[in-house]
Amino acid sequence: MAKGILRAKAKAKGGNTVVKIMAKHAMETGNRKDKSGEKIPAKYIQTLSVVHKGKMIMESNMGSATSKNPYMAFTFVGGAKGDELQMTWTENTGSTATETAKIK
Amino acid sequence: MKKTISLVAALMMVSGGVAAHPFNDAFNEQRAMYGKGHSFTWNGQTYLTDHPEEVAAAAEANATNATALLAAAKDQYAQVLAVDFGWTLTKGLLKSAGKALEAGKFQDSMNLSAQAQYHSRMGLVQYEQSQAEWIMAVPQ
Amino acid sequence: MMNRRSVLKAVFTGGLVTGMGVLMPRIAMAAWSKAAFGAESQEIAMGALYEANPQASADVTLKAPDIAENGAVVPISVKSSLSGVTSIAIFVANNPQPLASQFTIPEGTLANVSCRIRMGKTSDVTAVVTTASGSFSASKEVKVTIGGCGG
Amino acid sequence: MKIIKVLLAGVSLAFLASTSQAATSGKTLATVDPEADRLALQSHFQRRFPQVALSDYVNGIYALDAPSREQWQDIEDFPPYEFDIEEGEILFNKTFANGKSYADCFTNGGIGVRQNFPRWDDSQGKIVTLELAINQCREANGEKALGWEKGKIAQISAYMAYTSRDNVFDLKIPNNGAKAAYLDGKQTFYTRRGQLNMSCANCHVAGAYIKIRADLPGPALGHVTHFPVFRSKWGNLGTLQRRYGGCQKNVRGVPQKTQGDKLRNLEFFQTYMSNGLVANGPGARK
Repeated sequence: MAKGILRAKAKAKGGNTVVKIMAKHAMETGNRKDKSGEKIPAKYIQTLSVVHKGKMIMESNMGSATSKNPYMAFTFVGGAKGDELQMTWTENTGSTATETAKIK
Repeated sequence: MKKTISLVAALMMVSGGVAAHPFNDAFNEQRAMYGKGHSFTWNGQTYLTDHPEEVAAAAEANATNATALLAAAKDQYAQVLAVDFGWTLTKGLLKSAGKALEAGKFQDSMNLSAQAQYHSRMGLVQYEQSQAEWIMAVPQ
Repeated sequence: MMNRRSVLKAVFTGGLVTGMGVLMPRIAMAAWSKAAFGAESQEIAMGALYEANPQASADVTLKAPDIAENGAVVPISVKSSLSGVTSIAIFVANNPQPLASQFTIPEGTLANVSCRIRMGKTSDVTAVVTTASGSFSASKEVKVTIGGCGG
Repeated sequence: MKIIKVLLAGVSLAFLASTSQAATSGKTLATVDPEADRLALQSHFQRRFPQVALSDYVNGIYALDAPSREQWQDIEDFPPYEFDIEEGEILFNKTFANGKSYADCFTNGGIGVRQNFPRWDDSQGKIVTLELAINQCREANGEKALGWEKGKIAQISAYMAYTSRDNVFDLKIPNNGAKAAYLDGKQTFYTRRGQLNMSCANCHVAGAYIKIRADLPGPALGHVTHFPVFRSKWGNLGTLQRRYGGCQKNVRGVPQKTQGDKLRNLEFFQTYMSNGLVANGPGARK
């Protein structure tokens, strides 16, 4: 179940929409070692994209310097209360997850 | 030259604190400046900056002494844990002391036991002292 | 403290949408570049993304703390008054892999993004804004300290 | 020459009370006055930081330090604990095998009750923290107790705290049993521990907003209102008692038992000190 892995707050104001998104993800860089000294394999979100009414409004590529539970905020022109945003992440492992949120 | 050894287990913990004990101040100052094994004069007498555990660890390094010292240190640690005032590094010191003893490194083991015992004794002093003094830190 | 209950409730009324990959328009997307994100120096990472070294510009504003509270989560904001911004990237020079994030800014999205980055130690943080006429940057040193209260 | 080896113990502990302002009464059950203690602590901080509003102390160090506050606000703008609140709500509403749920164990169905904890329980003759109440509820309904420090218990506690935001702490000391617990907690708070020989008060009363290496300790006033917290350092959510253990290890002391008498009493004392302030947990911390 994808629920609870991507969380968004989007608010329409003055013709623009402010979008804030957080993904629940450990973002293992591959640089860390576990207690036995073995490297923990890299597992992180590479790309997080946001689509509004079929149009890509933001795409973020992330590297190892992105914090755990990656967060981003941006503003796009347009968007109205009730509109749906579709957010999709893709991991370096190839797995993806999608979640939607409504603009308030 | 004969040395007179006078063991004074002076746990000076009268409320009013260390400030009331000029000898303790002098001892601490000398210990801090010169470490152990240093002699200094106070009120006309000559003293050493050693802790009792360090004197014990200066005994002949052999299995018997090292075993006894480790047992004493463990006992002291149990006492300080009983009043909930243990220090974090003590357990590791005891473990290392045990390993050194097994490896036949008696002097190392004795030094580590001495350090562990010192920690536990200080924890107990801290406990005793706190009973009287904690209230002094409360803002009025 | 603001009350977020109502927000929480409202946000997740939508369910799982499948087959998004098919629906997504593949336009103006900068593919995740291994050469850039895997680079172990900022120079190499920038070299993989930009034709020329970005020029420092007063039209790029980077907001970052002087001293990070915790290097694991450092809030960063970048905005620019330049027109026609197509991407914004953030670099942490002293990180093992300096490129932290790269945002593609399609038309209609403002050149104003915030994110949280991870910093291993004190470092210059550089924001690079790309437009049709080149790449422009702003830098700031962010100090990362090792705390006394590890807890 | 005659050398006398005097072996001296108990001398290395420095004595640093600020004698001019220190209390001398309030040490026994007969003289302890919790309300006077609370007001004294408030006035201590208000003298030191006259520009800071009393109600702002619920924000901890961020009430005092503007640069950290700015970063914290950026984080609180979309705090990492939101996933935990959501998870906590699901856990809270899940029924036990016997058909009952947490709501059956608490007044008002467990909603908006954070500010009443920890509380003196007469029948048990001890202080009950919110986490203890959660586990007692589980055990009373035939469920296994949860671990005390993180994970599910912290999430449930976070959800319950979240439903109690802006409710004012008003802990009661109804009898001598509660008073004794308060006094015990007070003693723990002001007692030096560990190899570094520091008390809670060293860092969080006298040492609040004073750099300890690279850290700025938060003030004791309002110290506990925002728990449980998501600490960036931990990378997850943890309870107050988890933090206590961390603090005690920081001063190189063997930590006291999680949810044991000592630490529950300490929590009671500390929360009592924050009476009059609002519950604002869960919180995000560095």
